Amino acid sequence: MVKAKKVEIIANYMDVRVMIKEMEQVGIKGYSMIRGVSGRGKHGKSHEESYIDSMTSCYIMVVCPEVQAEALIVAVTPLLKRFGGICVVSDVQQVDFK
Amino acid sequence: MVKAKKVEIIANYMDVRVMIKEMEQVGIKGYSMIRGVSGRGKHGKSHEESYIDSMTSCYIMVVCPEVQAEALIVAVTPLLKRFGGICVVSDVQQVDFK
Amino acid sequence: MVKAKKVEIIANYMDVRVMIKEMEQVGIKGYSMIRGVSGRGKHGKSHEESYIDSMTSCYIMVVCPEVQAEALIVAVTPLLKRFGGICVVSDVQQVDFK
Amino acid sequence: MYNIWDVMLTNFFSAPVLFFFLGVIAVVSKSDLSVPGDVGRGVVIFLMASIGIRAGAEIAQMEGGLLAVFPFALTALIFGISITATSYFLLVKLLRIDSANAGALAASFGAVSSATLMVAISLLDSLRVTYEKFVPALYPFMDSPAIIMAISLGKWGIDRQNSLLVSSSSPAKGLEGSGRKKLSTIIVESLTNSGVYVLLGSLVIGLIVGPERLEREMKFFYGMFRGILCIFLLEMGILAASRLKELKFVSPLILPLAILLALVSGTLAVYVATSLGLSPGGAVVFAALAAGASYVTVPAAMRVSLPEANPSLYLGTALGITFPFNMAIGLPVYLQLAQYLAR
Amino acid sequence: MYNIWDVMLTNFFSAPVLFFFLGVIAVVSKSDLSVPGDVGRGVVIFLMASIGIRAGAEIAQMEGGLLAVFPFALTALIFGISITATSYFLLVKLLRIDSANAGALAASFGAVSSATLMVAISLLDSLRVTYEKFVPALYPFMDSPAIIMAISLGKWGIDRQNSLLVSSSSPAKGLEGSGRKKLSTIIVESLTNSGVYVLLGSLVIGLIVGPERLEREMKFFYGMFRGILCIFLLEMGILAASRLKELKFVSPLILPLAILLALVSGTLAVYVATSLGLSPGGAVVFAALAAGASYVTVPAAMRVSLPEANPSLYLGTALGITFPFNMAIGLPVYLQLAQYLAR
Amino acid sequence: MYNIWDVMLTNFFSAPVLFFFLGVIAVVSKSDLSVPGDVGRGVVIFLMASIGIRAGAEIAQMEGGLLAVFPFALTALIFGISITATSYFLLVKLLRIDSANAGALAASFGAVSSATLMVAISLLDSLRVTYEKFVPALYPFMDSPAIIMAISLGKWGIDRQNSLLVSSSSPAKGLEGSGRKKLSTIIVESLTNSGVYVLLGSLVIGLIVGPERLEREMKFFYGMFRGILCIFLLEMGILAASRLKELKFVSPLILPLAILLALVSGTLAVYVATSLGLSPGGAVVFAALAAGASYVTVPAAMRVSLPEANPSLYLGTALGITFPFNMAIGLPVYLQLAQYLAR
Ligand SMILES: Nc1ncnc2c1ncn2[C@@H]1O[C@H](COP(=O)(O)O)[C@@H](O)[C@H]1O
Ligand SMILES: Nc1ncnc2c1ncn2[C@@H]1O[C@H](COP(=O)(O)O)[C@@H](O)[C@H]1O
Ligand SMILES: Nc1ncnc2c1ncn2[C@@H]1O[C@H](COP(=O)(O)O)[C@@H](O)[C@H]1O
Ligand code: NA
Ligand code: NA
Ligand code: NA
Repeated sequence: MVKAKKVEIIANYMDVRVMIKEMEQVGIKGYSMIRGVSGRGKHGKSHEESYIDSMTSCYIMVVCPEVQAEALIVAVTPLLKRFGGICVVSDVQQVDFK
Repeated sequence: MVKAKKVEIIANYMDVRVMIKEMEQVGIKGYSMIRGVSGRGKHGKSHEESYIDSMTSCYIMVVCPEVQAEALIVAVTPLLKRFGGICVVSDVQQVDFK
Repeated sequence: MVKAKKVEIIANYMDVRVMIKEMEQVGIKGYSMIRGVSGRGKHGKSHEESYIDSMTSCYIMVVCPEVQAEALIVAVTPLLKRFGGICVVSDVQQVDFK
Repeated sequence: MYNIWDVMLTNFFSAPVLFFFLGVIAVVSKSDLSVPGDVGRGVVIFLMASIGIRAGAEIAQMEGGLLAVFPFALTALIFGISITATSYFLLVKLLRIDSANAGALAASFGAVSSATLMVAISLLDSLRVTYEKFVPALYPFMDSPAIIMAISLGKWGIDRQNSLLVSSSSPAKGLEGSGRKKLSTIIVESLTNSGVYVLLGSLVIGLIVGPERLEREMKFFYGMFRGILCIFLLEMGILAASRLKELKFVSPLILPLAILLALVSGTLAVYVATSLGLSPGGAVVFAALAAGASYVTVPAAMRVSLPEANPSLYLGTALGITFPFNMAIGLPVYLQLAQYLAR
Repeated sequence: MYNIWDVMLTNFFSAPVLFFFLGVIAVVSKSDLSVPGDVGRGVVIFLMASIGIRAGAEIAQMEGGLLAVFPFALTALIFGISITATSYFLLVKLLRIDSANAGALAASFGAVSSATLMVAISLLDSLRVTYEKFVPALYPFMDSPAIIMAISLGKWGIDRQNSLLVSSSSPAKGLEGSGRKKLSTIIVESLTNSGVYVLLGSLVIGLIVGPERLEREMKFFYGMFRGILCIFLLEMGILAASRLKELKFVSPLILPLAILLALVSGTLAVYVATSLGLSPGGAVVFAALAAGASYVTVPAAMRVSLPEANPSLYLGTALGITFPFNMAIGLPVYLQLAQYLAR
Repeated sequence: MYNIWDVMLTNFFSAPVLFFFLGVIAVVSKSDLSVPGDVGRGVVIFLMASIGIRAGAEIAQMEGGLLAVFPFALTALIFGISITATSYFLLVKLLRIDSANAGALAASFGAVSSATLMVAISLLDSLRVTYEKFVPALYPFMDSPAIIMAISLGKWGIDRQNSLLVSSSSPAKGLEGSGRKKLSTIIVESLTNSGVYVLLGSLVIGLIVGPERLEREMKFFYGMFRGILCIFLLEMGILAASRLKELKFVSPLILPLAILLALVSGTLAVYVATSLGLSPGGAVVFAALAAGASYVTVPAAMRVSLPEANPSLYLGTALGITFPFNMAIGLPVYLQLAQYLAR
C-alpha cells in the first residue's frame, strides 16, 4: 500500500469535461466519473435527470500522488470559482500492484 | 484549503428524502446525491433498479464543518436505527474559493 | 462512533462480481455498489454505457473493521493485478447504532 | 358469457401474465435479467398516460360529462375507507399485528394497485369485453382516502399503546417533527405521486382534446399498450419474486388473510358497481381497484407517517401475495360474477 | 386557410402542447414526476432520427436533389448570423448586459431549438398542412454560424472592456488555454453534438435508402412521432418550469426582448422563405428554426468559449420564455402569416 | 433468386446497416452520441423477446412441434463444439496464441452473436425471403456447448503449459477457488444470461399462447422490430468502433483468421442446414448463428473461467472484425449460396 491523495469533485457536467482536459495537462492519467448526481449548493437545487448535459451534475474521483493533487487543485480552482461545485481532498492508502 | 468533515450515508431512497429535510433543519446547505445504489447489509440484498422508489437505495455526501456534521449525525441516527443503512464520517480538506 | 476502514474499488463489472464473492468468503457482510462508472486508467478510457456488462465499470464501497479490510485487500489484489482497476483504503468514523 | 375456466385459462395463458411468470422464474433461476430502472419508470409513465388519455377521451363523449362520474367517485372513496378500516381491525384483532404494521398493511389493501388495474384492462381487451373507460380514473378517489384512513388508525393505535405503557422515553425523538403530517400534505402527496399525476393529467388532456383529435396519439398509446404491458409485468414478476423471499420471516396467517380480503373486496365491488349501472367490464375494473393492494403510494406515505411499520411486510404482501392472486385467480372470478349478475 | 384563433386553439389544445403544461404543473405542484434521464436521451435520438430520415427520403425524391437545397442552406446561414448580431447589439445597447452574457444570449437566439422545430412539425401534421420535408435539415446551417458569430462578438466585447480597464491581473488564468478555441473546433463540435449528428446522419441514410425501401422504418419513425413527442414535451415542461424559477433574479426587460426577437425573426423568416418559394408549411418550419432559442448546442459551446456568461440566464430565457412563447403563440402567428402571403 | 451484388447492396444500403455505420462514424468523428445504457438494455430485451415469441408461435403451428426441432438442436450443438475446437487449434498452432486467449477467442467464434442473428432476420425480411421462425431458437444449443468446449480446451492447454514449466509459485492463488467452475454452473449461467433467458422464455410464451391469441403482442413486437433494430445497430456501431481501436496492439493475423473462420462456418452451416431440409432463409439464419462471434455470454464466462485471457482481444475481434464482416459481406454470401443450393 502506498500513500496517495483522493481528490473528489462535484460540478456541472460541462465544466467537468473542461476539468478533465486540465487534469490531463498536469499529468494525471487516471480518473473515474459518475454521472447523474443531484444535490443542492450555492446555486440552488440541481437535478440528476435531463437530456441536456449542461443541466446535469457529475462526480469525479482522482487518486494520485500529493504533488499531482496540488497541481490539479490549482488548475481546477478557477473553474470551481466561476461555475460552482465542490472539491475535497483526503488521504488514502492505495493498494499497490504492478 | 480548509478542514471539513465529509459525511456519507447510504440508505433507502424514501428515508434519504426524510434525512435531507432533517439536514436542512440543522443548517446544512450543500449536499449531493447519487441514486441507483445496490448492495448488501443487515436487511439483505438491495437492488439498484426498480420503478418503485421505496425499493431503491441512494448515496448522499455532505461536506460541512465539524459542528454541523455532529448535528447532522444526531439528527440522522434515529432514522438509520429504524430503517437501516450506513453512515460514515471522514476528514477532508475542502478547496476554498469565494 | 466507531473507527472503521472504508475500502473503495473501481473495476470492470464482471470482475467486481467475482470480488464480491471473494469478499463474502472473508466474512464481509455489507457493501454498496454503484454502476455506470466511466473513466480512464492504464487500460485507456472506459465507458459508462453499454448493454454489454463486461464493457462497463463499477464502484464498490465496503465499510468494515481493519482486520476484515486487510483480508479483503489480500483477496482482491490478484484480481486487480490481472484485470486492472483501482483500490484505496481510508480511515472513517462509522456511526454506531444497534 | 364465458365459462370461468375458459376465462381463467385465457387470462393465465395470455402473454402479459406469462411475462409475469417469466420474471418470477428469472429470480428463482438467478438469471441476471432485470428491467433497466429508467425503462421501468418510462413504462409506468406510458401505461398511466395510456389509461388516463383513454379515460379522458371517453368522459368527453359521455352525456353528463364529469358530473356523471361523481357518484362513482364517491363510491370509490367509501370503498377505500371501508376496506382500510376493516383490514385494520382484522389485522389487529385476528392476527395480533401491532398498530403500525396493521396500519401500513391496511393502507395497502385499501389503496390501489396500478398493475392489477392494467391486468384487468388487458384481460377485458383480450376477451373483447367492453368497459366504461372512465373507471380507471377513479384511482385517486379510492387511493388517497385509504392512505389517510390507515395513517389515522395507525397513529390512534400507537397512541393508545403508548398511553397504556406510559413510555417515559420516546425512542425516536428525531422523527417527531417529520412524523406528524397534515391531512392536506398527505392528500397532495398521494395525488402528485408520479403515476397518479400522469393518470390524472392525461385524463384531463384526453378530456380537453377529445377523441377525434386524439387519433394519432391514441394509436400510439393504445397500439403499444399490450406490448409495453408485457415488459411491465416482466418487471412486476421480478419484483414480486424478490419480495416474496423476504416474507418468510412473517406470520403465515398473512397469506390467507390477504387473499380473503382481496376476494371479499373484489366481490363486493362487483356487486356495488353492477347495481350502480356499470357494465360487467366496468365492474371488473372497479373490482380491480378495490381488490388490488398498493405498493407505490403506500410505502411513500408510510415511511414518513408510520415509520415503525416494516416495509418488507407490506411490500411483500402487496407484491408477493395480493397481486399474483388477483392476476391469476381474482380477476377471472370477478368477471364471472359480473357477467352472472348482468344476465 | 385557417382562422388565427382556430390555429392557436388547435395548437394549444393538442396533446403534445398539453403534455408540456402537464410538465410545468408537475414542477409547480411539486410532483415527483420526472422523465427518466435515459428515456429522455433516447426520446431525443428517436425524434431527431425521425425528422432526419423523412428529410432524407424527401430530398431523394426531389428534382435537383441536394443541389436544390443549397440556396435555402445559404439563407439559413445568413439568418443565423444576422439574428445573432442583431440580438447581441440590442442586448448590449438596450439592456446594458455585459459582453459575455450578451454573447451567450445572442448565440441562443440565433441558434436552433429542436423542440420548437418538433412542435412546428406536429402542428402542421395535425392541421394537415404539408411542408417541404427538407427544411428541418437546415438546422446545422443556421446553428453553427450563430454560435461562431456569438463567440466572436462576445470575445471582441470582452477584449474591448478589458483594454478600457487595463486589467492588471487576469482573474481566470487557468481558463485561458481552454478558452481559446479554433473556429474549426467549434464547427465540428456543434455538428457532432448528438442531436445534430443523428439528424444529419439519418438524413444521409434517408437519402441513400430512399422512400420505397424505407417503408418499415418510416412506419416506426413516423407512426410513433406524435406519441414520443408527448413524452418529450412533458420533459420540456419540467425543464422550462424549473429553469424559469431561476430567472427571477434577472433583468425583467429580458422577457419582452426575448419575445420581440422571436417574433421578428419568425416573421422575417416567413417572408424570406415564402419569397424563396417554400409552401406555407415549409415557411413555418423555417420560421421555427429562426425564432427558436437554442438550449443544447449553445450551453455546450458557451461553457468553454464564453465561460463568464451565466448559464441560468441563457438557459432560463431559451427554455422558460422563448420556447413556451413560440409553442403557444409564435408558431400559429407564423402559420397565419405564411398562409396569408401564399394567397 | 437474387444476384449477389443486388443482395449485398440491398443489405448494405438498408437503414439498420447504415445506422451501424452512423455509430462507427460517431466514434471516429468524436461525436458525443451514445445510446443511453438503460435504453440499450431495454432494446436488447425487446429484440430477443420479439425473436423468441415469433419462434414460439411458429413452433406451436408446426407438425411435430418441439420434437421436429430436435435434429436441428443436435446439429447446432455439433456446430458449436466443432467450430470452437477447430478455432482453438488453428489459433494455437497457426497464430501461436497462448491457451487462455485461444480458448476465449474460440469460445467467441463458436458461440452465437445476437446482433448477427438480428441482421440476418432483417435482411431476409427486407428481401421478403421466408425462413423457419424456429431457427433463431437454436441459439442456446450452439452457444452453451461452445463455451464449455472452449473452457475445457483452454484449461487443458494451461495445465499442459504449467506442467512443462513446473511453475513453483502460482501467481494468482486468490483466483483458484473461483476459477474452477462446475459444468452445470456454466450451462446454467449461459442459459440464464438475460438475453438468452428472454429469448427462451418468450419462445415458451409464444408456444403456449399460440399465434391466434398473440395478434396484439405480435403487432407490437413485430411492427417495431425494424425501427428498434436501427437503434440497436447504432449502438453496435459505437461499440465496434471503440473496440476496434484497442485491437491495434494485437497480432495482425487475427483479422484474416477471424474472417476465414466466419466464412467457413457460415458456408458449412448453409450446406448442412439445406441438406437437413431448411429453406434458403432458414439456412441463412442457421449460418448467422454459426458464423457470428459472441460478445455477451462469452466474456461473462471467460472473466471467471479463463481469466488470463485478454478481453480487448476477444471483444475487439468479435465486435470489430467478425460482426461487421458478417453484416456487410458474410450474410449476403450465405444467402446467395443457400439460394443456389435450393435450386
Ligand atoms: N457542501 C456540499 N456537500 C456536498 N455536495 C455539495 C456541497 N456543495 C455543493 N455540492 C454539490 O455541488 C453542486 C454545485 O454546487 P453549487 O455550485 O454550490 O450550487 C451541488 O448541486 C451539489 O451537488
Ligand atoms: N458495511 C457496509 N459497507 C457499505 N455499505 C453498506 C454496509 N452496510 C450496509 N450498507 C449499505 O446500506 C444498505 C442498507 O443497509 P442495511 O439496512 O444494513 O441492510 C445496504 O444495502 C448497502 O447498500
Ligand atoms: N488513479 C485513478 N483514479 C481514479 N480512478 C482510476 C484511477 N486509475 C484507474 N481508475 C479507474 O479504474 C478503471 C480501470 O483502471 P485501469 O485498469 O487502470 O484502466 C478506470 O477506467 C478508472 O475508472
Ligand atoms: Na385496494
Ligand atoms: Na433561432
Ligand atoms: Na458462432
